[in-house]
Order: sequence, then structure tokens, then C-alpha cells
Amino acid sequence: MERGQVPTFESPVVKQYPAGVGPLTLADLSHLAKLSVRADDDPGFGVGFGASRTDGGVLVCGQRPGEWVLLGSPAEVARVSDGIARSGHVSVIDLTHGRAVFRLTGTDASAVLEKVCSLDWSDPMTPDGAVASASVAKVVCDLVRHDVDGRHSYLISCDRSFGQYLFDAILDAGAELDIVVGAP
Amino acid sequence: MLLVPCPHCGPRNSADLHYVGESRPRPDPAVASPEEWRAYLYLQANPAGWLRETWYCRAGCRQYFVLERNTETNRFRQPPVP
Amino acid sequence: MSLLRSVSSAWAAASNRASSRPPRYSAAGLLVRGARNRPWPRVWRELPLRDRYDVVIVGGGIHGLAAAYYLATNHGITEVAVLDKGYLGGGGSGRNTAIIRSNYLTPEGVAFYDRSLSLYRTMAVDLNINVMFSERGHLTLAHTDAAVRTMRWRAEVNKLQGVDSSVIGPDEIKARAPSLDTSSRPRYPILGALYHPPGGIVRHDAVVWGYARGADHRGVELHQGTEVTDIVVEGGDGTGGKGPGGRVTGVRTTRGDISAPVVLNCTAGWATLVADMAGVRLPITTRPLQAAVTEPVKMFLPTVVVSGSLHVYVSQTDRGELVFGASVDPYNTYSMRGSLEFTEELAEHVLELMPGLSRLRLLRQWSGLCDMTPDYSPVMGFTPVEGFLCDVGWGTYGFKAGPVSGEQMAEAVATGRTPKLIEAFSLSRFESGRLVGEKGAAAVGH
Amino acid sequence: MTRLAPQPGEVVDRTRPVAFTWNGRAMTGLAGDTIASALTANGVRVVSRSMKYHRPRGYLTNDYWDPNGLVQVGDDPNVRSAHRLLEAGMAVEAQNAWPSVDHDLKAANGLVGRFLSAGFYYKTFIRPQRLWPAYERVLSTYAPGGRIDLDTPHRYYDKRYAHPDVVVAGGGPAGMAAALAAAEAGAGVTLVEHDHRLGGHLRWGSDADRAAANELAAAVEQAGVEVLVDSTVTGRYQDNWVAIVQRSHPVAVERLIKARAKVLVVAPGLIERPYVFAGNDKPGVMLSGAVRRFLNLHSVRPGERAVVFTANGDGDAAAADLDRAGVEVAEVVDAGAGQELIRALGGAKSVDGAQLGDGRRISCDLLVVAVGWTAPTSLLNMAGDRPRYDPTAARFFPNAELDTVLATGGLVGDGSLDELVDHGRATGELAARRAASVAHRLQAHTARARPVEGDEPELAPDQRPPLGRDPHPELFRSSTHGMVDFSEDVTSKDLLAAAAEGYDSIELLKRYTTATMGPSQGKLETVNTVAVLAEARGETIEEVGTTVWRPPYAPITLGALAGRVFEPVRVSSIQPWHEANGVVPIVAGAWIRPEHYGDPAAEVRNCRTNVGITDVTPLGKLDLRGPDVPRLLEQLYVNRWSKLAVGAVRYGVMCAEDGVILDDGVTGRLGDEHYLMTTTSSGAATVWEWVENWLQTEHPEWRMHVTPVTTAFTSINVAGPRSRELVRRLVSDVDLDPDAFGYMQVRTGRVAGVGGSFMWRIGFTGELSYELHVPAGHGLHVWEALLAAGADLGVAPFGLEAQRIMRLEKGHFIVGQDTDGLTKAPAAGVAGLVRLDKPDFAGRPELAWALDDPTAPRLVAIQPIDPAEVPEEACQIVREGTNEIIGRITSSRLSPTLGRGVCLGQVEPPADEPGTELTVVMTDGRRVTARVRAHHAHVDPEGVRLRG
Repeated sequence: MERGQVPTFESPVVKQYPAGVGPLTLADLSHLAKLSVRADDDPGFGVGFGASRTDGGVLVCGQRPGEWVLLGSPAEVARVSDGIARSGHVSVIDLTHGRAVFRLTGTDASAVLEKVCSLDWSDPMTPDGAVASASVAKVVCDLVRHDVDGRHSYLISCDRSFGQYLFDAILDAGAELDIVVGAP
Repeated sequence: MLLVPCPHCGPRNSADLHYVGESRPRPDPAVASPEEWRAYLYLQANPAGWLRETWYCRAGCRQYFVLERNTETNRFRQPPVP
Repeated sequence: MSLLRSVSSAWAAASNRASSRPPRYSAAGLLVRGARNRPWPRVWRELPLRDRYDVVIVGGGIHGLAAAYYLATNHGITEVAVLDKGYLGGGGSGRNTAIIRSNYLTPEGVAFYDRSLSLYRTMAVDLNINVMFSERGHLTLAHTDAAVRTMRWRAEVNKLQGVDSSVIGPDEIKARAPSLDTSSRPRYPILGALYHPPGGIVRHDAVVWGYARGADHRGVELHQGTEVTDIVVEGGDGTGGKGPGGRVTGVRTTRGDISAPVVLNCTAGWATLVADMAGVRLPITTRPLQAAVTEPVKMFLPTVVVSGSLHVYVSQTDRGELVFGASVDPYNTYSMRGSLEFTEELAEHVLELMPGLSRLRLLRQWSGLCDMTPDYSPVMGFTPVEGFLCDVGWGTYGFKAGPVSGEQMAEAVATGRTPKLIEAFSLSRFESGRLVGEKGAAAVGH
Repeated sequence: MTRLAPQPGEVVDRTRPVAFTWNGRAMTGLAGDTIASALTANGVRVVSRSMKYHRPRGYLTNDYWDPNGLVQVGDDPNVRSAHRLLEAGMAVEAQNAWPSVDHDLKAANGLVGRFLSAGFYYKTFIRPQRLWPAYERVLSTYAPGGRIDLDTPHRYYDKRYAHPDVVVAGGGPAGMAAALAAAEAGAGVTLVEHDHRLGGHLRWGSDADRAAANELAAAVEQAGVEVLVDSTVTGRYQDNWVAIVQRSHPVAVERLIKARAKVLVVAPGLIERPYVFAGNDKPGVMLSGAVRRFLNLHSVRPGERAVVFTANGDGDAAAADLDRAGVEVAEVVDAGAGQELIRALGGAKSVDGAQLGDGRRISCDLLVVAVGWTAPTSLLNMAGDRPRYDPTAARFFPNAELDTVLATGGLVGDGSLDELVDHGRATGELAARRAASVAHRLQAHTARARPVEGDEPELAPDQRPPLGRDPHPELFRSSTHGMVDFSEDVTSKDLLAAAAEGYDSIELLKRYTTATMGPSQGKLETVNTVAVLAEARGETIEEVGTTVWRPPYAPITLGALAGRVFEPVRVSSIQPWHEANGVVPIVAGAWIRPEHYGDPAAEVRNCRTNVGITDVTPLGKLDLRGPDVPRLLEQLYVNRWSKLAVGAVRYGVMCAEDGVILDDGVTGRLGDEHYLMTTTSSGAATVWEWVENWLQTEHPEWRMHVTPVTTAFTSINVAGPRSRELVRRLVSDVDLDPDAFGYMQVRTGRVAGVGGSFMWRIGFTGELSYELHVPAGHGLHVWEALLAAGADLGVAPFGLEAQRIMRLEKGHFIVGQDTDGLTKAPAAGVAGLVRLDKPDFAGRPELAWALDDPTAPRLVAIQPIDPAEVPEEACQIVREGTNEIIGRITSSRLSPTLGRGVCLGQVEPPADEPGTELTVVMTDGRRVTARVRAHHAHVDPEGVRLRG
């Protein structure tokens, strides 16, 4: 590696899986840029705790009271981040390297989640766009329901160090529903 | 599994939270006598009935909050669900 | 000193009382009565509640009954009433997992529990009831280096005080408990264990009945279904003359008022509520401790096994059931309804230790209330209210301490002085900040 | 062969024979058989031996609760043979019998039964005490039950969560009707049936009953109800947390469903109660339900000639069924008309007659008893209800229902099929309406949920017309004594004797005799126990009351409770390299870390002479931002923080409010309002919550944010005299000159091309060292770059053990090892850090008092005089010539640098004075002398190396 050259991003999911195609997939999206924005008041995102909104290629999640998490490509996340109103005390922390992110997609995605997480995944309680945090297979995760083409889909993120464990735990839970590892 | 009415998330399983304990005011450490300070450290009301207590929503919103719970029935003062 | 005065009156009363010697339990007795179809007499008397006693003991569990027994036996004080709001032994005494041991961490803890163990050892003969003390050895497993260090700490302190404890390795552990998985697994490897040969299990109910019968035969009165609703205190700093500086004159109960110069709080779960009646604040919070039992299977687990890291302790009774306990529940409550999550975690951890048990069925779960103190040590002895004594704060280790606590509290009542063995456990340590260092070893202290 | 001609409601498939073995003997049953029906069809009458007396036992209730029907199936002990379906190749064995169930030597106990009354063991084996262990060994061989195969693997048990509107426990007519009505009202419903099919008692009833059952079951399926058969609601816990164990599942061995039911409907039906009379446990005595299930479901003949003792319609129906099936009914004894059953006649292994109240002895090989029911109110008890006895109906009834726990069916009353179904329907409708209120409330209060329209509907009032209660004679015990608890071998005579001895409250009686404590947990025995106690006390059953039914409703395997075992593990980005390079791992909390790579002492020597690198990623890291960060630091650390310059790093100690050391670490100032705090690895989560607690509850006015970034960075410590040279090769944008980047400084820059990296100069190992914190997505890259760039410098990885040795050589303590739950800051040798001139910080008052406390043990460095001695950690330090403990060794290693044992230890004053000779008791009992040193550091006390 030449000094000064930016190396490639290493995902916490290091095991190799046969890529598959199927109605139920789990994909590793850990390479996405993640930004945590902390502020007492909404710094212009227009979304509150528990909900999310898409801003161009960025998913803006009201992750906790006073905390928004931005997910997307580095360039897009930077664009949104640059537009944040900085009045009052606002902190912007890059968690790109600190979090693993997976996408679980398919009609049975909720059936997989209900094996490993105690939240109610029904439409009224967790509609498309809903944001929550909860324990998944005993790891604290941030969760967003973010449907794709009308199919149930969830973004699940956890502390990077748990990434490999959690990826395998979700695959184990989905095995009876023929889950496959999808392309990022 | 106790259902704790998190004022931010909504009702949550107690396993998602961390129980901090009885909510008590902290004496001014600059002037507290040993008796006052150690009463703060060690003596709790431990009532059989309504208790003001602090919870931390560890797996959820990461907020500390105070609730009132009846220690004999485990019902919270705000109507629990269900 | 009012306590000493009461002693002399008790001596007089005791000498006036005609005591009938009860029939002794023995195999011959069983044969004779079986052959002649002759029933055994009542194990304790049912008596009317009187309005005056020298000592009122609140709580008819092992602690209260043992205190009554030793007051009568060692000190001749028999004008004693033991009051229980329910039935004898219905609280912690009947809800614990019946493990006894003395491999504590601090010298004061070791000395205290060692005395208890020695009382347990001779209890069957002393009380003339088979308490089925099964001295089967006690293994505390260590899954981390830090835990091995703590085990060694306990072993070294124990050895210096003449208590049989040692740290043993996986091979010896496997030999003592073949059902344990001692392979080098990634998650909770068994690196070593504290082995304590004198530890074991006892039939807890028999201990209650033995003390009750012994106390009753010596003139103590046992009153079940008698709830104390107030403690009468005069001259104290608090409201209604209660609190520090006051002195006890009696109790009110659901069956009438009693005057008494000495009231001994031997409750568990409700210790702060009883102490509140006297205006005494205790450093205690109440937490349930859950336990469970499986269906019986043929014997396969010859020792008591404890894992602190996995929060589980397990033994197999002579009836073949596995008895499990864990750590206290995560929040304060007086509710004794069990939880599902307790059984789930228990099963996970038991199968982690003994993977072969997945087909064993859990039969029953229950819980009892524990009075937790900040330093995992009890509160024993005198309080700022004269005549009001406490033997409380027993956390999850009250059963194993029952005999010695009764013996020491009886001595405190009779002599008016704090016996040396319980000096470290005084209530005043929470004012002076000199806590007992048992916490390190007591995450799961069974 | 005792298989009947085809019966109209039979569930066996005569075209599919199933081979199995019974105690090794080959037998054949039919598909659809239970083990019990197959054994009975093969002529087996004695299936088990009783616990204490080893009396031969046959089927009594022929259902899940049969106390006599527990068998071993392969590695599965205590299988309910009247419930478990027969499978091909099953190896079924009797339990609790030796050498065989037909000839059991321990039956000799029965001969001395009159001496072995309940609780006999308390009264004997007392003297001589030394013999008790021997007695105990013998007694323990009487432990009943099956055997555990320790090689049983933990197969795929599974769990899932559910949030149904309504859970209905019980798939009889009322339960099915409730589920149907709730589903029709729009509720999401889960219907749970303990048995293998829906229908309840209708299944072994008349043609009309079966037709009604089938019709209801079809309607239930049609309505979209989730139907779980061979499944049990095992518990109702706080806030309607309902446990359902699914024993039949296509993928998992068993699956535990944890359902937060908005409303629970309890409809378990009734359990038929045995009658207490002499000989009531002889094989051939059966309850009416047992007989009807054998006849009507499995087409099995339970006997050849029957006497039926009946107090109700079920008994009458059993007589009719027997007659129809061609079993001779010798006599129907009408209990309702006052006729009495006195005793079962015959030998131990079978009934050969019945003696009646009028003195007649009627020969029979089957004695059928129908005297009433027990209401299994368990799930309601778990919800807080205490049942009440109704003498007219001769059973207990629920007392008060909760808003969200409703009961229906036989539990709450009697009625025709139509009446039961109507009550079930009304209950289902009510459940659905109440569930809607609860759902509305949940949705309205949950942040992520879809907004809900309108106000919360009022909780629907309970306007169900109650079911009636049929009068039933109170029949518990005949004039003779018999078995009350079949599993525990407790007779009515035992109970009376125990009550007479003073064990005369239901709880004491239960504890003393063990009645109701066996595998059926009181389902069959409780009411009879209460009745006998009432008799003993001359009171009514209502006055005596009943015991508390505790969960679970039915026994549940540890496998199902454990499910898939989730044990999260954490690893750093470098873990693949560690694994590929011979690491010996260590488990530390959830982390898997490198302990060493083969030779920790060599790793230490390499660090002291060349340069080593170690993966310290688990080190806790908190990003702190905002103008008020210094106030937080002042509040949490005991030392002074206000003048920390940008680019500087400081060591701090945190204490809890009782003054006891909570954690320690360094915090660096990265920018004006940007700090990075490090914590111990094990303390990371605690400190984070501690910080949040202060910020949220004590000082919400402070403008700052805390974010955990522990694994956002891969942390690598580069230590050793050549560390600067190595780091220089990978870092170009930071001036590494010691004057520019000194000890306890932090810089930001690029490491091996990775921007956004922090490096700070600190020295836990006591060497010149750089701790690199690089973005975790490039951690492995930086690690490999260090190894490649430093090959000529002798770079080598080192693990946790080498790090521990070096920090001990340097005298740095580890919180939780060298300190304990009572160690306050001054005792750890950091009294100098405590700044009482700060008006407030966590633990300040206790620390102020502790500074004045001359008695607390102190942490000191200790070296055995004999350099070869290395005490084990936790060895005790005693006053010379005594066993009085005055301290202990907290850390100890053979120092590779010094070639001698080095220790830290806590010692009580005045023995903590430098130069004091201490007596250390080694684990083998030897006593060695060791000396207290003036400094904590054994190596380089002046700090020349780390400041270099």
C-alpha cells in the first residue's frame, strides 16, 4: 500500500457466503456512510423521533429524541450534512466506521425479525418509514422499515464489532424461510 | 415481562431497559454531613406501594426518566398497556 | 438495661412452667406407633395469644424460630412469642434452594457461616428431626481469569480460617460432576472451580419444623396467622414518639395488642416495612429471587454446582428433581409472581453448563423476597430504638445463616451486648461507611 | 389383541401399522395411536411403578395428566404416554422399576407401608449421625422418573415473539367459539390446543358432538385463526406476557412463542378428578374420560367386564360407550342416588372386583369412576385471581376476571353444547372489542407507530350472560382410605395423620406430605387434598381454601425454554489476522481478544527491546462534544481538568458516589470543543451510561453530547524503544519529534494513508508508545502495514498477557483486579489526584473523609525476597506467625524484564510502609517473605522509557 493512498473499506462481515437470489435476502450495507446528528431541536430535517424520510439518496432517521441518523453514499450524506442548520448546540459525528448495516428484504422479513426481536412488526405499529431501536438477537440495534418496491425491507444497524455475529444470527433465524445473502 | 411505559418510545419490555432505582435528590456534596450523604447512598424508602423510580431506556431511546410504579402490583401510574 | 430485667423474669417464668417431654423421633418410635396405629402428638401447640411477653419475634421463619429456640435453650428465656402473618416457614425459609456453605470471602463472613455450618451438622441430633443434611460438596465454577482469581481469594481466606476450600481444575471438576461440559468451548469455558467439600443441601422445611418444635417444647409460643400491624415506641425523635432515642413497649397485631420490652425483627422481604413501624430506617431494597424445579430423573448430579458468570446454581434433590436458582430480579418489587424470562435465561445457562439436559422438563417456578443491602451482608443487632433489634437484610443467603443468626441474636437479647461474631454486621456501619467486603463474591452467592 | 372393531370417531388409521418396542419387546400399534393406546391395545396393563411403594400402576386418566403414564422414550424421560403420539421405531421403556415393571424388587417397600407414612424420613435416620450419608445414598436410589442421557444434543429449539390481539387457551367448544367470534369481529387470534386436535371433550363424545366439533374447527380455520395444536399456554405473566410452547413444529423440535396478548381467553375445560377409596390405584381403575378416550378415539378395549361408579353424565356416557363397544357392564353404581363404592378388590397388579356400599362384591377387571372435576384455574391464578369453591357444583370457580383475561367454558360454568358455544362466542366478541381498545392505546403511545384516528374506545363492558352451574354431589373420599396423590404415593390416611400432627394448613400439609408436588402439580390431587384437610379440621372446603397454582401450566423442556442460544460476541477488525496467525484467544465479556501468540514472555522482551504492536480495540472510547465538556470531566473525574490544552491528554480516575473507584483512563482534547475519553474495556458501557445519567438527570443544562465510538476505531498500541521509528514510517503529516509530540499528547493525522486517525502518546506498558486509533474500516490495513513496515525493526504482535505483565512491571493498577468493591481512590495510591478544592464531583464527600482514614488498606508494590517466588494472585498476606489477614496479592507475575516475581497488593497500614517485610501465604501453604517497595513501578520508576 502506497503511503497516502486511501485503502478500501473493510466490512465487519468477513465471512464469504455464496451469493444467492431469492424472495428473502440479507445484504451487508456496512460500507454506507452513517452520520449521527445531535441537537436539541430539529436542525431542519423535518422528521421526528420514530420516523424517517428520504432526502435524495439519503435516508434521514429520527433515531432517538434529539438524534438523527443519516444513511447513504458518502457524497450524498455530506451534501445533506452541509445543509444542517447549526444554530444552537449541534454535534455531527461520523459513525461510518462504527456501525454495521444490513438490509433484510422480503415478504417474510417480519417473520425473521419476530424470531430475534420483541417489537411488533405489524403495519399499524411499524409502518413503512418507522424507526426504532431494540435488541436483536441480544444486540442493541437501530432499525428502520424502508420498503423496497412494495416489499417489506428493514435496515438493521449495530455496533461494528457485533456485525459478523449479528449477520450470522439473522441468517440462522431466516434459514427456515430460505433466506439467502443478497448483493449489497 | 413487565411492560414499561417509556414516555418517549411507548410501552417497552423491561428487558430493553435498565432499572436505576428509587429517584432521590442528591445532597449538596460541599456541605452534606456524613449522615446525610450516607442516607443518600444507602437508605431508600422501599415502600410497599407507589414508588418514584428512574429507568434508562437502554436498548431504545437511551433516555433516563422517572415513573411511578406500585411495588405490590407492578402497575405504573400512567395506564399501562394492556 | 431492660433486656436484662426481662431475662430474670423469664427465668422465673421458665422454672414455674411444667414442661412435658415430647416423644422422640426415632425408627423405633415409627415401628411402635406404626404397629399400634398410635398417632404422633402435635408438633407444636396451638395457643391463645396473650397480651404480654418478654420477647416478641416478628417472623416465623428459620431466623425467628431459631432465635426463639436459642433464647429458650441457651438463655432460659421462654416468655417468647413468635408471630407470623402466614404459616411457619412460608417466606424465604420455604422458598430458598436449601444450599448451605461457608466458603465466603471476608474473614468475618467465613467465621460466621462456618459456625452456621457446624450447627447444621449436628442439627438432626440437636433438634431430634432428620433435616437430611446432604454434605455433598459445592462447586463454584469460574469462566474467566478474574473469576478464578476470586475463587482463589476465597479459598485462601477459607484455608486460613480452617474452612475446607480449594481451587480445582477442569479434570477434577469433570470427575465430581460428569454432566458438566468442561471442554474448551469458546463462550463460557470452565477454567476452574472453588471446591468446598462441606457445602451441601438441607431439607429446608425440616429445619423450620425442627426449630419450631424445639422452641415450642421449651415453652415458646408460636402464633401463625398473626400479623404485626404496628410497633409501639415511646420517647423517640420521630413522629408519634417513634424512631431513634425511643424504646419499644409492644406491638399491635391483627389478633390483639401485646406489650413487650423487646421486639425482634426477623422478617425477610418485609424488613423495611416492619422497621418503619418502629421508626427505624434500613439500608434495604426488596427484590424477588426466583427458583424452579424440574421433574424428577435418576440421580446424575452428585454435587451442588454454581456459576456466578452464568447466574445459576443447581443441585439434585434426593427425590431426583433438579432445583435451580438464579440472581435476584432486576427491579424492586414485593410481587412474588415469577417471570418467563427467568426460566428462559435459566435454561440457556443450564444448557450452557450441561448440554445434555435439553429434554428435562421444568415443573414449577416460584419466587421469594430478598432484602438486599448495599454490601451483600446482613443487618444484625441493636438499632437506635431501645428494645428493637433486627436480624434482616439477608439477601439471598438467609437460609444458610439461619441457625447462627438465631444463636447470636438470642445472645444479644439475653446479654444486651452485641456478640463478636456479628459485630461487623451492625446497622451503624452504614453511618460510619465501614461496609463489609462480601460484595465481590456474592454476585450469585449460593 | 384388544382392538375393537372400527368406531365411528376413531383417530387411528388401520391401514398404517406402526412398530415400536416396549421394554425391548416388539409391538405394533396404529398411526394415530398414543403410546398409551398402543400399549393397551397390546394388552399391557401395568405401565409404571409408584414412587415410594413401587406399586404397579396402570392408566388412570389416559391423558396428559395421567400420573401413572410417564415413560422413557429413547433419551426423552418422563414422556406422557397418553399424550405422545406413537412413532415408528420408538423405544418405549417403563420408568422407576427394577428389574422390570412386572417384577420390581422395591415393591417390598409396600409391605412396610404402615411405617413409611408421609414424612417418615424426618423421624428416623437421626442417630447415629455418621450413618446418615449411607442412608441417603440408598434413599436417593428411590428417586423416581426417567433417566437423562448426558449425550443428548441441544437440537434446534426455537422461539419467536408475537403480538396477537387475542390468545385463546383451549380448543374445546367454548375456546373454538371464542376464537371464531373474535376473528369474525376483526381480531387477530391465536388458538392454542394442548391436544393434537381441536374439539376438546367433543372428540370422544357422540356423533353429534363430533360433528359440532368438526364444524367449529372448520369455521375457525376459515376465519383465519392461527391454530396451534399439540401446544400449550404454559404461563400468563406480567402484563399479559403469554408463553406458548409448540411441541409439534415442522422445523424446530419445539418452539416457544412469547406473545404479548392484548386479551387472553382462558378455556382449558375441566380435568376429571379421581376418587379416594381403598385400592383406587390398582391397574384397572380408570376415570370415565380415560375409558371413553380409549374406546372412542383409539378403539381400544380397556377391560372385559366393568363396574361404573357414576355421579354425572360423563359416567353414564362411559357406561353406554362400554356397552356399545361390547364390554360387559356388570353394574352401574349411581352415586347421585346415594350408592357407594367402598373399595377395589384384587391383587396388586389388577382389579378383580368392586365392593359397594351395600356390601355387594361385584367382579370386574375395569372399575370406572366419574365423581366430578377439578377446574384448572392456573392461568387465572397467574393473573392474580384466587378461585372460590362452590359446594353446590362441587368444584372451584374463578373469582374475578381481569379486564384483559377472560374465561369461558367449563371453567366458569356448565351448560349444553349450545350454551357453552354461546358463552364462548360472547367471550370472543368481548375479547375482540377489548383488544381493539388496547391496540388503540398501544398505537397512540408508540413513537414509531402509524398515527391512530379518534379517541381510545372505552373498554367494552362485560355483558355476557353467565353460564349456569349444574348441581353435583360432593364426592371426594369414600369410607375407606386410598391414594390422593398418585405420583407421590400419598394417601388420605397420610394426610389425616399429618394434619393431626399440626401440619394442618394447606401449605404446611403440602410441604410435609409432598402431596401435589409431583409431575401433575396438583391437577388431579389438589381438590382431594383440600377435601381431606377440611375433613381433618372439621371445616368446609371453602374455609380451607386452595393452594396457589404456579407456572408452568404443563411442564416445559429446558430445550424449549432456552431456544436458539444467542451469545453475542464482539471482535475487532484485526480478528481475521489474529486467527490466521496462531492467536490464543481469551474471552473478556463479549469480546474475543488475543491473549498471546505462543510466548507472552518473548512478547514482553520484544517490546522492551524492539517494538511490539497490540490490538486494544475494546478500550472504551467516548466522543465528547460541546462547550460544557470540561464541566462534565470535572464532575466525573476526581482530578482537575479545566486547563487541558488542545492536543493534550490526561489520566483520570472516576469514583462512584461512595468514593469507590469506578473506572480510569485517559481523556484527550482533540479540538476546542471536542474530546475523546477512554475507559477500561470492561467499563465502557457503564461509564457511557454514567455520563448519560449525569447529563440527563443532574445537568440537562450542559451543552454537550456523548457518543460511544469504541469500535468506530481500531486501536493499536505500538510500544517499545523503536516505536517512534516504526510510526514515523507510516505517518507523514504529524511531527513525531519528542519535542513536538511529547508524552501525554494527542495528534490527528493519517496512518498508512488512513485519514481521521488519532495517535496519542501514553504508556500503560511503561514503554515509549503510541496508541493509534484508526477508522475501523481500515484497521486491518493499518495493522498489516505496521507489520510490513517494521519487519527490520523486529516488530511483533503482543497480546493481553504481555500487556498485563508490562503494566505490572510498571506498577499500573487494573480497576477491579487491584481494586475491589471497597477501594476508594486514596487506597489505590492516587490520593494525590483527588482535588478537594473542586466544590463538587462524584464521590467527593466520601473521598474527603477517606483521605483522613488511616486504616484503609493501601495498594503497594511488593517483591518476594526470593526472586524465584511468584505468589499466585489472591494469595493472602498475614501478620507474621499468625493467620490474621492483613492484605492480599492482587497482581503477580514472573517479570521477564527483571527475572523475578513482581506483585501489587493491598496491605493494611502500617504494613504498607516501604521496606516492610510481609508474610505471604502461598497456595501450597508455604509462607514466603516479601518486601513493600517505595514505588508502584518495578521497572523504570523514573519513567525514562515512556517519556523518551
